[in-house]
Amino acid sequence: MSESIKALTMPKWGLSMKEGKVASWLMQEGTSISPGNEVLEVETEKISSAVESSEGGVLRRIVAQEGETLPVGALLGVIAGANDTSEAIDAFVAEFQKNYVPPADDDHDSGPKTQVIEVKGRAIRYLRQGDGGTPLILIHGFGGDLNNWLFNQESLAAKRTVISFDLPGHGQSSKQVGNANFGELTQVVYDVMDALSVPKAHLAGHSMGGAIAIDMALAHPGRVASLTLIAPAGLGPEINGGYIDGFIEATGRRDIKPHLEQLFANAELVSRQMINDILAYKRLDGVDAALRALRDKIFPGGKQATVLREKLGSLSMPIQVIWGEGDAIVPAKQAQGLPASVKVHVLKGAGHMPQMEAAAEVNKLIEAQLG
Amino acid sequence: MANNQARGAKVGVVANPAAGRDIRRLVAQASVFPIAEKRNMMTRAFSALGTTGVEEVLLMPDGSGLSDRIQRALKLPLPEGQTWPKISFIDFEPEDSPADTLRAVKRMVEQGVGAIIVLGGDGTNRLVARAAGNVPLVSLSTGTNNVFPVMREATIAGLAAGLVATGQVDVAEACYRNKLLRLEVNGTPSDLALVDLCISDELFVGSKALWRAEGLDQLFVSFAEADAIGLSSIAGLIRPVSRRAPFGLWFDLCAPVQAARVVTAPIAPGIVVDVGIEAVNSFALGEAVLVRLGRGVVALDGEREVEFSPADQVVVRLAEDGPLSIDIERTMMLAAQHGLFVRNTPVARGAGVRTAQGG
Amino acid sequence: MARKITYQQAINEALSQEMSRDPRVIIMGEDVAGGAGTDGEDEAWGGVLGVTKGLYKKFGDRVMDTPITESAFIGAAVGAATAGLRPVAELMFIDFMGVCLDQIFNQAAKFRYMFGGKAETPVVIRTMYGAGFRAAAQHSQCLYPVFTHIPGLKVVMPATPYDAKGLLIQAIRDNDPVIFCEHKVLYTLEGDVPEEPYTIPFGEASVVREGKDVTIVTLGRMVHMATEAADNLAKQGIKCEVIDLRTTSPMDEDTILESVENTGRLVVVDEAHPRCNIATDVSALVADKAFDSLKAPIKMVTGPHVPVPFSDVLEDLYIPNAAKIEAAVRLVMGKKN
Amino acid sequence: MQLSKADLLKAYRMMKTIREFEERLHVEFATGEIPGFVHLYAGEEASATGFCMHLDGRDKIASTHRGHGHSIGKGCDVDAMMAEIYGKKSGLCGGKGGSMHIADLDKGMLGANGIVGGGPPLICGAGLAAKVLKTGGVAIAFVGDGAFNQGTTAESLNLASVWRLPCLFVVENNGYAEATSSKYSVSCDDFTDRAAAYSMPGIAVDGHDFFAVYEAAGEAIKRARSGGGPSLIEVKLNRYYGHFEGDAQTYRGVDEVKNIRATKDCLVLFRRRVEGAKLLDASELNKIDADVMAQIENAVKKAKAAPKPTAADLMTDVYVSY
Repeated sequence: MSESIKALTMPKWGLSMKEGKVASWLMQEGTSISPGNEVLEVETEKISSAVESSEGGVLRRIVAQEGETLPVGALLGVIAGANDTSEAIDAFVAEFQKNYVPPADDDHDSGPKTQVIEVKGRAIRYLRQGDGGTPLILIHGFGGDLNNWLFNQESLAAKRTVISFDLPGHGQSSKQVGNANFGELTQVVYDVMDALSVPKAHLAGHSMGGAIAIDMALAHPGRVASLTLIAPAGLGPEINGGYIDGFIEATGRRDIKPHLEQLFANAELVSRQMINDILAYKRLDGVDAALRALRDKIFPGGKQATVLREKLGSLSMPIQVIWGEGDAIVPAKQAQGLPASVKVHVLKGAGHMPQMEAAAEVNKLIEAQLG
Repeated sequence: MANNQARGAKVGVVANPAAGRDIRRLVAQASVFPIAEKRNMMTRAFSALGTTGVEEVLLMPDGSGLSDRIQRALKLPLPEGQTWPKISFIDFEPEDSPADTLRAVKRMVEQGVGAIIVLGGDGTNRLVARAAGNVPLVSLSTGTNNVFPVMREATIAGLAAGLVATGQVDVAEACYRNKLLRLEVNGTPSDLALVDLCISDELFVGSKALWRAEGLDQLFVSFAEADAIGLSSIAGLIRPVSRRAPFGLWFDLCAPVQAARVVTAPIAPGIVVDVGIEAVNSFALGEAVLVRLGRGVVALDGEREVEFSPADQVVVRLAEDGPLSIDIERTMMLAAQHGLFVRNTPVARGAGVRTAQGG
Repeated sequence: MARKITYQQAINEALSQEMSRDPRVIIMGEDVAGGAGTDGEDEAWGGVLGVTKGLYKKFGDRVMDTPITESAFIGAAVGAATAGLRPVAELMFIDFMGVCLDQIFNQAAKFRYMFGGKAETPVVIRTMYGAGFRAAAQHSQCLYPVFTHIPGLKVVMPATPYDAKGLLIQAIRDNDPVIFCEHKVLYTLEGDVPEEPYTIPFGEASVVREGKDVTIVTLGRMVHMATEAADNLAKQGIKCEVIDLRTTSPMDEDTILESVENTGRLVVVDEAHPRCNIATDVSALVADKAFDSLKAPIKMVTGPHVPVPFSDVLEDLYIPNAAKIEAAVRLVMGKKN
Repeated sequence: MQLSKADLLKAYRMMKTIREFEERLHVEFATGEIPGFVHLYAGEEASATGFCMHLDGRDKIASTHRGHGHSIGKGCDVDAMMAEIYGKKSGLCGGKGGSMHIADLDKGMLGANGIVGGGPPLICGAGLAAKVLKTGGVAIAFVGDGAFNQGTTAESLNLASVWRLPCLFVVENNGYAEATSSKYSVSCDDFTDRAAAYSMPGIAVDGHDFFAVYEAAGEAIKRARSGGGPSLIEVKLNRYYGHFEGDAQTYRGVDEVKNIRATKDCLVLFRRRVEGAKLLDASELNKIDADVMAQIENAVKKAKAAPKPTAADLMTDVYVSY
């Protein structure tokens, strides 16, 4: 069997994904593909996204038809050399299907699992994937959790250890937020690094997590190898206070949906499952108080209380800023006028969640910075 | 048993449905005497009375269900082998108050009953005594503080009452006369007690029973038994006096802390307390003692009955003209001596003993 | 941390967490401790099916075995709720409502209105319902429509472990009387449940599955039957939207109407007897408020108008199942204009 | 038993207020202005007063359809009660309850009750709450001779005894369950016989005599407060009016009520006792009479003038939140 024949399979985005639906093929059979090209769109309960090819070659065979729902790992298409015979490809498909076993319904024993560590009296949930290199730590934003990185972590973990975790008051970590300011949250990053024996890490922070990453780099520059700031807070006073308040006050599906739609350039990405997950989070004891405390300290009166913009220039590690052009939460114009040492990437067609809406591009930019 | 003297003999039965229902069940776990048992006692007595040849039993009506039970029992066939006298209710509308008892006993006396069976406690007997005159009583205990009535099987009590009522046993031989404590307020006879009369500084009659040692001021007893329950036990444990002794006792009481002598006495069921004794006095028949307290209540046989104020002059007198009581033991002894329950039969006289084959 | 536990464990955990949080929360019922006053106290039953197991050991006297005296202890729970406690009373089987209904519908339900809005009666009555245990006519009924009928009561019907925990915590914190109905067949069902306490508001239906062709409104155990039917139908190209009402009072009318406006077709699945049940109620709602959206007549899939039978063959016939639901869906699809 | 002068005045005022409230309702009901039906407590005042005099804010009571006396005893506002009976918005329950559902939970009055036997289970719960929360409170279920035969009462006696609750079960036996005699309908020979079956003390007390009720109530309440458990008290009394207003009472003797009023009236007996013993002057009692008359007159006037609820009130007060 030719080594040039490769399978394109249903990806696993996040821990809970079991299956995906083929929404549309972005390329036709016979198209030449480079690694990283987006080949098709897949919808999951949580979100839709493009599937990138990690291989180069020709899209020789489309196996999964549009509208079909398939389990993780199922064969979607075949990428091969232009010279591989149709028979060889037929044989490859037959062989794949013969050996393919869909993941068991109860997949608790397989794949990466989140873990919990106790950090100064708080339980912190984290997910460690990959191995080696200087680790990359992913810091989510206000109201988010480690699942915000579901399109990024696995891909980035191919070359290094990648750790995502839930900030206090978020996800499945303890809901006590203490002083609820950057000092408190930065200390948590520091403590998590200690607890996981990470002396130095690349930090990627989204939104409020971006500001935490900057604060960490300012406080402990020796432990930060680089910064990737995605739609970060901390670079200007403006923020969409209506979104913050709406997110906190909303109690049901109907009232939270319009707020969540502001996160994305494409509002249709807000699926029912995403709404349900956020509501389930918000309904945990302690979350409401935590969110309000953070809002009152970090975003009081619909403004950002702390602007670290001027201090970026003092940092010596590589810094890049990635912003969605259509960000309705933290305006992309805050990306302008930053010190020359800071690389700025404003992505078209993305809103406040570029790591989800433009995952391939964001992953590429992070890879590039981390080298 | 055969008798020819029973023609027209009547016996009264007074059963107090309220006896054994007072507050002492709440404060001292006093015994509960179910009405069903009172009814059963009555019917056992009826059977015994029938045996002795009593022709009619007069009953007190009541509004608490006891007479209803009897009425219902009368509609049923009698237990095999029993012959009851005619059972009549004295005809008046009961008020469900002590007045019912007085009224019923008065009517029984008027109708010539030869004996009255009383089912109740000291309180019930006290009421009966007020109206019974010279009609002898058989007093069976169903109350709370029972000193005057006795615990006896109702069948035997019925036999004794029947023997006296029908004249088969002589009243003079079978009975004894009780002493009595008479209460006079402002020179007028007010009420009486059979066993004990106690003065307390409580202001109100309230729920009647007197079970608190606090505030007891004076105690008068017509007799005092060492094994009695109730206020008379205070006297009985210091100086017992028999029912038939020609004197009684009276005491000045005080708080135990102020007393030179303290007696621990069962003043109510389940309540054994210290009572301070200030003075013990012999109480002669006919003697009158002026109550020393200005405002308080008088408890007759353990029940608060009379409130008095400083304007009232309260006097207690020991009298010898109390009710007649039938001495059950003596009555039955006399019946045995006279062979009243034994007769010879024709079979025994001549025909010989039946053989097994003949049976 | 979310992890998989059973429906029964989820209920137990909700009770335990709320009792830890609030000393006013007490539990009472027949054998909820189960073994109080015996030598085996520590290994107490914890309810006839073990739902409250371990709580007696943990909370002692706050888990109170009652005599078999539904009128008195359900009433006592109601009275205690007016006097400062937050009792969770267990009415072992919903079928036993007959011996304590007065205390629920004439007392608890009406206090607030009768007393001019001044009474709060934060009592929860947990009760087991439903067929499937071969428990016959007096231990298998779905009588929640009776409670749903009564103003002043809230009626909760969790279908999953996640909902069971969140809705029970909500019920305990709620200041109105709540009838919390647990399907006995679901006790062993596993599902993801966060370890932390959390709530689910009443009157919010859960859209278990999205679809554009037919709306299936259902509740309780039937949610799983309907989902199974929807899975099968999806393979035939029929996309069902499955709505789990979660609470029948209050009822999430908006979600039902929104869905029917999208699909134009309605199948209502209710395990209860067909007269005056939740299926008729939902059907009437849609007929009243969304008639113009309907492309086909409404179909109801319910238990029949007979008592729940004992023999397995008969009971299986009695209970609505996926096949009956699929048939109903195909029927409404066949009437497509 | 000792009662201060203030206690005696308070007791008399309470009994008199109940009496005047009921007598006035009897008159006003006949005019047709009062909707629905009312069950009057006149004649039974010594019972409610004898118990309620011992109660404070920790304590709870549950009443019956004949609940005005208990409500006044437990401190419900008389004006608001009267307005409620007239179906007015200013009523104690906003005009949504009426005579049979007067309640004031803030005062520990868990409600008159339209269901015969509705109260005892609730009182078990109120007693349980007092026990669990260690408030030292007691809970009293007032029931009539009719409710005494309800399963709820029997079950509650058992539960209260099993759990040793600080509860009292007060059976106000006025001889009639509606029109049926308790002699017919109560199978045991004596009400208190049932107490023994539930391992609690049962006593009977003369409900015409405030002092008798007061003392028995005090002992039972003291026992309950100190952890001694429940008790059953039969209060033998009479009602002056029918089961409800308009009841011709054909089932009662010709002069039955007349005789009772003449010989056993609890207010008359009270006055005779305290005046006779020179504990209170007639003038002091007469003043209370006059005060109460004015108070009730004022309550009726205000109730009649008060506005009715509006359409907006129909849908409110069903749930705390829905």
